[in-house]
Amino acid sequence: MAHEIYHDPSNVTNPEHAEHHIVSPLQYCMVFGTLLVGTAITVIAAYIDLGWLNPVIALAIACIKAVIVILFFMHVKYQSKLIKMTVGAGFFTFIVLITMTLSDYISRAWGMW
Amino acid sequence: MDNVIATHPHTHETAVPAEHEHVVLPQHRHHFETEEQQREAGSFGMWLFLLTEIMFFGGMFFAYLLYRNWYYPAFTVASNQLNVPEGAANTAILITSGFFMALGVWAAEVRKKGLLVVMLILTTVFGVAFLGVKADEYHEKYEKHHIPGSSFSTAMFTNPAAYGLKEEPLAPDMAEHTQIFFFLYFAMTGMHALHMIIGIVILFWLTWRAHRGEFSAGYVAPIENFGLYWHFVDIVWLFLFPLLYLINRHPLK
Amino acid sequence: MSTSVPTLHTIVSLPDQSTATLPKKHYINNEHGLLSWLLTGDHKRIAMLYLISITFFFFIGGAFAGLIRLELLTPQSDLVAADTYNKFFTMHGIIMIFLFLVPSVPATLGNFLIPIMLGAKDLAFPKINLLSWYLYLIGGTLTLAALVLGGVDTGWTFTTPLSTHYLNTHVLTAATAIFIAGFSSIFTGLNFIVTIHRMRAPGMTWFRMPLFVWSNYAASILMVLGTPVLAIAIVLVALERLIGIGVFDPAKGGDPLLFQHLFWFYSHPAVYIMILPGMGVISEVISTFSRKRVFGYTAVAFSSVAIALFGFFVWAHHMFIMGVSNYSALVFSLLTMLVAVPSAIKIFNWAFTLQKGSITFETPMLYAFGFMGLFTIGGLTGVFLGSLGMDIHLTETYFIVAHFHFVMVGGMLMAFLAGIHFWWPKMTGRMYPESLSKLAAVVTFIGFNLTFLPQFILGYLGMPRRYAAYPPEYQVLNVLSTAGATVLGVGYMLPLLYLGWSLKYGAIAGNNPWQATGLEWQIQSPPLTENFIETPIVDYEAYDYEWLEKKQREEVTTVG
Amino acid sequence: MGISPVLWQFLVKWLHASALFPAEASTISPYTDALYFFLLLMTIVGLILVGVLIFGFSIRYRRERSPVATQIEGSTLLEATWTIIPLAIFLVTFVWGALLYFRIYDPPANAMNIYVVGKQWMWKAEHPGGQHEINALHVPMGRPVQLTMISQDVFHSFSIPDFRVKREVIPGRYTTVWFEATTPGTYHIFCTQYCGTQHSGMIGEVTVLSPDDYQRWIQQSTSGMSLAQNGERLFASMGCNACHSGNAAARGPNLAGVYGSKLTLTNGSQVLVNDAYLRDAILSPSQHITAGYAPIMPTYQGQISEDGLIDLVEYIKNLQSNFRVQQTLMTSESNQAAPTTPTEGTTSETVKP
Repeated sequence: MAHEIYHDPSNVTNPEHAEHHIVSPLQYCMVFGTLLVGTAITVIAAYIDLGWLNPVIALAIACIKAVIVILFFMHVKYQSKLIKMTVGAGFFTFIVLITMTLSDYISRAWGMW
Repeated sequence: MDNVIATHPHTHETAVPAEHEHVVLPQHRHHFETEEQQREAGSFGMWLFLLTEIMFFGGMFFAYLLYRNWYYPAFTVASNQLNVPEGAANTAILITSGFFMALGVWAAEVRKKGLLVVMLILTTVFGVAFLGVKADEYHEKYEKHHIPGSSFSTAMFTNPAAYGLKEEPLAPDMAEHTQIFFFLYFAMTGMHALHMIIGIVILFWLTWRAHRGEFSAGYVAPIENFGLYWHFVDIVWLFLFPLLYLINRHPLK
Repeated sequence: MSTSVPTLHTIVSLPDQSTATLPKKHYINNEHGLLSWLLTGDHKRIAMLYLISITFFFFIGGAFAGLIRLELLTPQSDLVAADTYNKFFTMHGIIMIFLFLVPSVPATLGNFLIPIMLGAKDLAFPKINLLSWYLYLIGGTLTLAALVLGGVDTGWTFTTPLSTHYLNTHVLTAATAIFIAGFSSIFTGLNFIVTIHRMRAPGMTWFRMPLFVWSNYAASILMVLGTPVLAIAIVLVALERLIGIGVFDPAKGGDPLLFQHLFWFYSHPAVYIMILPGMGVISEVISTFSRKRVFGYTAVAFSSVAIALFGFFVWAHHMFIMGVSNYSALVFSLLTMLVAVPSAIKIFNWAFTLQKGSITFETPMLYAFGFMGLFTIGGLTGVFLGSLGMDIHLTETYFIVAHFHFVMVGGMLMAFLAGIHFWWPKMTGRMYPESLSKLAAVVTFIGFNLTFLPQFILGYLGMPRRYAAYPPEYQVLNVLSTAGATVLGVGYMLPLLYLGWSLKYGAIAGNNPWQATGLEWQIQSPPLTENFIETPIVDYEAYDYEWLEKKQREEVTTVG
Repeated sequence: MGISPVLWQFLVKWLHASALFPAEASTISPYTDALYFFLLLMTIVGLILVGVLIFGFSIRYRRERSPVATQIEGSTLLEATWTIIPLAIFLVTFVWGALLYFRIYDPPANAMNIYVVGKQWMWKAEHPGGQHEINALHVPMGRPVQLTMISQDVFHSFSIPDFRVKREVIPGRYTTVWFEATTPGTYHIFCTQYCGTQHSGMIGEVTVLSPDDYQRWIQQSTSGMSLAQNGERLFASMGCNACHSGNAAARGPNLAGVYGSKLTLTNGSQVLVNDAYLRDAILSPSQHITAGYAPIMPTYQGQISEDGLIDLVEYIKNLQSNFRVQQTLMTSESNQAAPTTPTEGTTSETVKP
């Protein structure tokens, strides 16, 4: 019997495990400020006619805000690789749904079929 | 029998904060080896649940993307009927609510019971405020006959001048498609609001438990996991707001 | 421990029946009373609850299959009217897919075994596990309610705009049932993934996990990521029906194909949810009865994950003739060809596991052989349907019916029965009657082929599926198929009877009747409530029969 | 021996009447069957291979002969073999299947067109000459026939197994399928997409006639009005000619000769005018405004049946000059609802009344 193995390394340590990190209130305040500023910018930008850039900017700001929330409010920055991959997998599948379905709708216009 | 089994010493090899040592929490479920394992399992489970939420909203986001491309003129004018100031205010309110939730998680982690309760109450208050503004917006849609169904009216889009709008009138067939926009608006914001309502109910329960001091002795998993849920609901709104309210204000010609 | 010397043609080694008893304390007699079952958190008890409810729904679904086959005995719709027939096949589909196939192996065998195989005391979230059984029950009850109230006739695919605007049956009830049953499956998958990541015993590395765990892991990923898309599609159908929102209604500018996309985004991966856990069972059974490590363990493990990944990229092959763009059809057809490869890898790896083994032919092995043959046919006929030009002629005919029954019934149900027989001694502590069960396996195999092989020919002839009446020249093959279904019915009734009998009269099985290597076989049968007396430490690879022999030798010398 | 002669005769007749393989009655059939036999061969070889492995190993390595197993980890070479060979076969199947797909769904340019409307639960075929058939279709042998199909309610699927063709019939959108029948006779038409209660009753027969018989049939079964003539009436009675008069100052674009041309729309995109475009332009005109025209056309969604739309499409398809448009405009202005007996051929499809 191998008594020397007490813990499966992959079970209790990396890459599925991360130290419990406490994010400081100061950091939360900074994130909060950034999010409010982002909201203000996105609203202002919407009232300026930038042509095709309007939706791009609006969605880019939304993405940045979402990433900030995920990283700090949801602590993913301090989480294990496993959690990071899980988050990634979710968005990956979402993109598969969008792009693969869209491939049908876009290419329907290419031919008369 | 059972000679695969060997004693497994419960050593905490990982650096657990000092005050966690030697305290077996009453909430520790004994099928977990360590509290650390329990906590990580809980948050991993929560994340997996959020993945299902991404895919759930994903179906509606795709429908929005598709029909916006198909019926672009209808979507732009219909979108301009949404109340941007209220939407922007709601975004700020929701971010504030999320901010207090994050502080609540911190308060639980550093074991400040009173602060935690206050933060949870603030989170709830702002969540309810969001729903209040949302209700006002829904009411506005009701008055404008923009709720899909039998009372839906395209008059505002076929004859904008009569309503004091500067937009070009839509052809009747295109104006009919504004109904799809409003349906998606109600489906997406409604589904979001439903998540908020569920969240607020859970918040009441958590506040009560926090008040009893359940989360002030190192057991913070419910607060953390609920925080994940609440922030996820925020994120959905962060996308709904620009998609529904903002990106259609300057239609391409 | 095991006293009887095993003969050469079997590896079964049971304790001396004159002295053997069941263990004094185990998960079944740990607590008493109905409430101790209904409020249990024990994964093994929940597995048994699932087993009972799934069997119940299987036989209801099977009864509908019987009625369908009976109606098709004659070309006219004379046994039942067309609308009743439509309700029959809809009920058969909904029950078999959402209430039997999707939860079958994961919720019963997976629930029972995954924590034990990992060396854990329970699943990560026992309460959520119980919740998912209740959700399953609510979904099942609503399905039965839809049935009792007058039935539903959309077909299990809920094709819009038929389901939204043209049918006057209990579509909403059935849709709610599927929505709720879907969440049951999400929670099961979520529980498995967390358990597999977080609850492994010391030494249980990823590549020491039994392949059964790998395949359930892959299926769980599909459950978690796919099912919510079905949920939203169903919600939109319900809203369309209730308030006529027009998202799927071409008259209002909606696109009925959008529903197809959302529906198949789940329902194609769903077939992998159904088959993958069965593949896991086959890996365990083949290895145990040939006394050999599974040939190319890593390839088999990764092919499960590959199927789960590719499974998300091929859904539109259900829509080749439904009006997707031709370019899209090309891409989806190509990807479909790729997803067929991991299944081929598995079949050959299992076949070569037999090479240089020491093979015996107990019941689970017979079912596993049946699985391999039938799944080969089912898989290869899938290539017919993935091939664009061939699909035009074959889709929506009995060919496709035969194809998915070969995969789902010939594959999954065979695997389910293999698994039930294989782990029956572990779950109940008693053996089933061997010769009777071998007979059942053979009867099932013969009945199955007689039922579904004629349907391939019918399909190529062009007989459409979901027809209550058909042109008379198709009758001979339909009669054959119905005759086969009768045999098949006997094949499914037999296990119900003798497994029930064995609960009281079966031989005492002992810890490890098959001399298998999995952690679950190293503990008592039936297991204790928390599975292990002390947390096991795993220091051997999966399917290490030499380790097992060494261990048994040591045991003998210690006892001696 | 014990079997009664009557029963025996019945059995023989019954088995004799049963089908095992569908007739090859179109030019596509041999191509489909070739791929089918290739795939069948693949399946049988695969099954035999797996069977031989299982039975061979089971006999050779059964416990009686091989009491102790030899542990083998795996073999990268072998595993690569059974990854690459199936992959290669599947890719061949993909290419072959794709070629067949385009052969089946790409109609030849000279195909004659017949419209098919699917509705719960019948097939309605409309020949350009005005012949209408319910659950039946008469086609000539040796001539490519294209079906332009649409559903009036739910998804249907038009299938002729003996021709190996099938295509979903979709509400709100034209789909096409084509075939060239090779053998006279009658063959089944099935609806293969589940479409409600009488789904299994939505069957019909396609009759393949020799060219002479077909001509005879065409002449005997006309209703007197071609689709285009029906369309012309509809065009006038819906008031389409008020705007689409072909005058230089008309509010709507000139429709003569528009079919098959490339139009530039107000949003700058170029479109090919085909059946689908014409139908969409009638139902949702605002998305199909020809460049230079104001979006004033009302929608006809819900006001014209699919049959009526087919008439209009067929009318515009065959509209070569605006002479009769203006004629009917004048007659309708003089309070006559529809034109009287059609005069000499401005519509290309003329049928003897």
